[in-house]
Amino acid sequence: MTRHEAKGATQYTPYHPRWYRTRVSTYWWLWKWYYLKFVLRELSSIFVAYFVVITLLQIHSLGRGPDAYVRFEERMRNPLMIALNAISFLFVLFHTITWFNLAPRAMVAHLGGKRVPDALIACSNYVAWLAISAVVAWFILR
Amino acid sequence: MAEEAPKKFLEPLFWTLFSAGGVVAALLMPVHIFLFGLALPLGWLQDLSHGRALALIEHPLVRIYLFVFCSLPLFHWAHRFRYTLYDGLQIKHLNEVITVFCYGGAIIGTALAGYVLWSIP
Amino acid sequence: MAETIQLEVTRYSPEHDAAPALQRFEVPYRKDWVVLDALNYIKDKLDGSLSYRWSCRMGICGSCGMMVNGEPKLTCATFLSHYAPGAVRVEPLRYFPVVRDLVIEMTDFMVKLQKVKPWIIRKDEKSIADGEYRQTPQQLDVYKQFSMCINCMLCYAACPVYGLDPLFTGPAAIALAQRYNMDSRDEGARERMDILSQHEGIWACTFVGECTKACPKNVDPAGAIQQYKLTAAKEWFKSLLVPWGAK
Amino acid sequence: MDEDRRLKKQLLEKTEGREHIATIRDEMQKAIENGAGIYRTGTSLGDAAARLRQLQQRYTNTVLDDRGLTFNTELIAAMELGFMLDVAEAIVRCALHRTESRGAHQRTDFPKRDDEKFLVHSLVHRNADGSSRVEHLPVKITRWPPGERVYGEQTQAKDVQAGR
Repeated sequence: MTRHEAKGATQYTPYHPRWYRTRVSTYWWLWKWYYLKFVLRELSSIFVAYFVVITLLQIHSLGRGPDAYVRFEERMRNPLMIALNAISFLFVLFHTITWFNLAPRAMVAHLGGKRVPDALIACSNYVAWLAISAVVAWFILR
Repeated sequence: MAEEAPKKFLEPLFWTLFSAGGVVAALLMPVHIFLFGLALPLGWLQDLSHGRALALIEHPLVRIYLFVFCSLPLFHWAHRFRYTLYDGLQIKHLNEVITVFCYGGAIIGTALAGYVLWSIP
Repeated sequence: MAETIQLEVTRYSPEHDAAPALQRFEVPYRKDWVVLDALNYIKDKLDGSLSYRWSCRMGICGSCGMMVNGEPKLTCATFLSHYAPGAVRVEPLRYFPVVRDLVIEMTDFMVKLQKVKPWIIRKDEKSIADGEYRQTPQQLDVYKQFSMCINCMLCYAACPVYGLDPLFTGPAAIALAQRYNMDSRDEGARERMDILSQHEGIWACTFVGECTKACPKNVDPAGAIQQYKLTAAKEWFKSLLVPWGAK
Repeated sequence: MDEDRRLKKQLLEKTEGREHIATIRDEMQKAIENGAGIYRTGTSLGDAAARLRQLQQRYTNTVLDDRGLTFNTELIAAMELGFMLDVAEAIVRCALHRTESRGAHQRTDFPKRDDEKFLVHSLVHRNADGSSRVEHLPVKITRWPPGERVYGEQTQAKDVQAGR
């Protein structure tokens, strides 16, 4: 019996002399495209954190004066940074899509005694996302 | 079991922060990365000058917005990264280290965000 | 001989074998045959020593769950024609210890199922003379989806979290707990909360979502778990604000 | 423990024999389906009884593929087959004895219901020599006395009769 099993769950008897257990491979998430998709979804959080760090660096350079700010902008123009940002953008987009698609399953809304269809909730999420993105962009660029 | 008690206690808090961070990241991250990570550096848009950026950040509401934008997604990262390490790499025995590293990182990041944002004159 | 199809079936005898191995069988291919029909053909005509669980043949008893070409399936509802002409690989449900051939040891699930108290709990039980607990169709709709579970354990075989952390309470047990939590006649939500809000309860779930895909009865255990996380988090904040509240 | 030893001797450890349980089970199903369906006659039931006697003989000559002690479903199937042959015999024995028609027991050679003789439970007993006999147990009538089963227009006639 492994120590991970629920207490009182498992006992051998004369008619169950032994069982065969398979160990889960470390690479279990490569078994299936869907598992890989799940792991990529979870890993998108790294890019989320990465861009928080970038944002903090930007604010920091902003506080240290125009020269520091220009140096920051210079560094952001580095092709490697651009590539990293492009990848981050794709991952974060992936996060947005999966998050909005899964949200209705976690938060069930009822209207007039009936469950609001998942597609409708997801749809309103997307509309809100586009609207908020537009407002943020307008605020920064106006 | 005694050592697991505090973990059990904080689980709902971490999950709530994770979810809130997930929502913030889903709603705001794409437009931020697109603007500051791609569009501005590639020159698709006119540069955001230092003076203009400083003027934007002067408003306390913008600072609060940026604080939320930085802090909650860090907790989102902490939670997901913790479970990815825990399940993906099967390093359960390092559970305590992982937990401290992830949530500790998010807490430090949050403190830094507060410091950086409000140290600007 | 008419058209045939190859079946690769896990064989394991704890008395003789160190580890399971696949054995090949050739069975008649018929369009209306499910994988279970093919297994029954093997047992009746080719090798009577093949062991597997089955009963109703109509997707209601939940005993014939196995891995078919790597996916958890009810073999009574999985047609050979879906895989023909290729070989069909039949293995015991993943993540469970194998007792023999295609038979898995399910006590772990049974213990967990019982732990979440999947029955109606009342503070004061009515006497039979007082009549039944009534429910409107709307109240039934709230939990009906979760009550369709047949305990076939396909969701456990689909859940990598259960595979990696066998202490995890798992999809079906949590969905069934939620089925009773949402039942208007039930008053046991608080009792179940103590079990479900542990780390090995709902919090271990990372919303992979495969349990819901594997479910032959459209129960959506993944949704049930996330909904329960929200409830548990709300309760947690409530108990912070009102620490002297009911317990 | 005696039962344990009997099973081992009769099934698990027996190596001679050539009948497979699946074959006998299939033939039993056919015999019952053909001879003792809802519509049955003395002849069809007699044929089924004869077939069953043969199958019971052949059952003693079965051999198992599976000699394992762990989750041996073939052993269980073999035991079940023995019981099913007994039950099949009881069904046919009672149906032969009951020379009337009632419910799902439709003797086309005796289409009428006979409450005089057969408003009884049939009990099958095993005799010491291995044969079987049928005995009767009177039916205790409670809330719903048995009535003739009629359909269509006859139903209304019956209702009028009963004053409904």
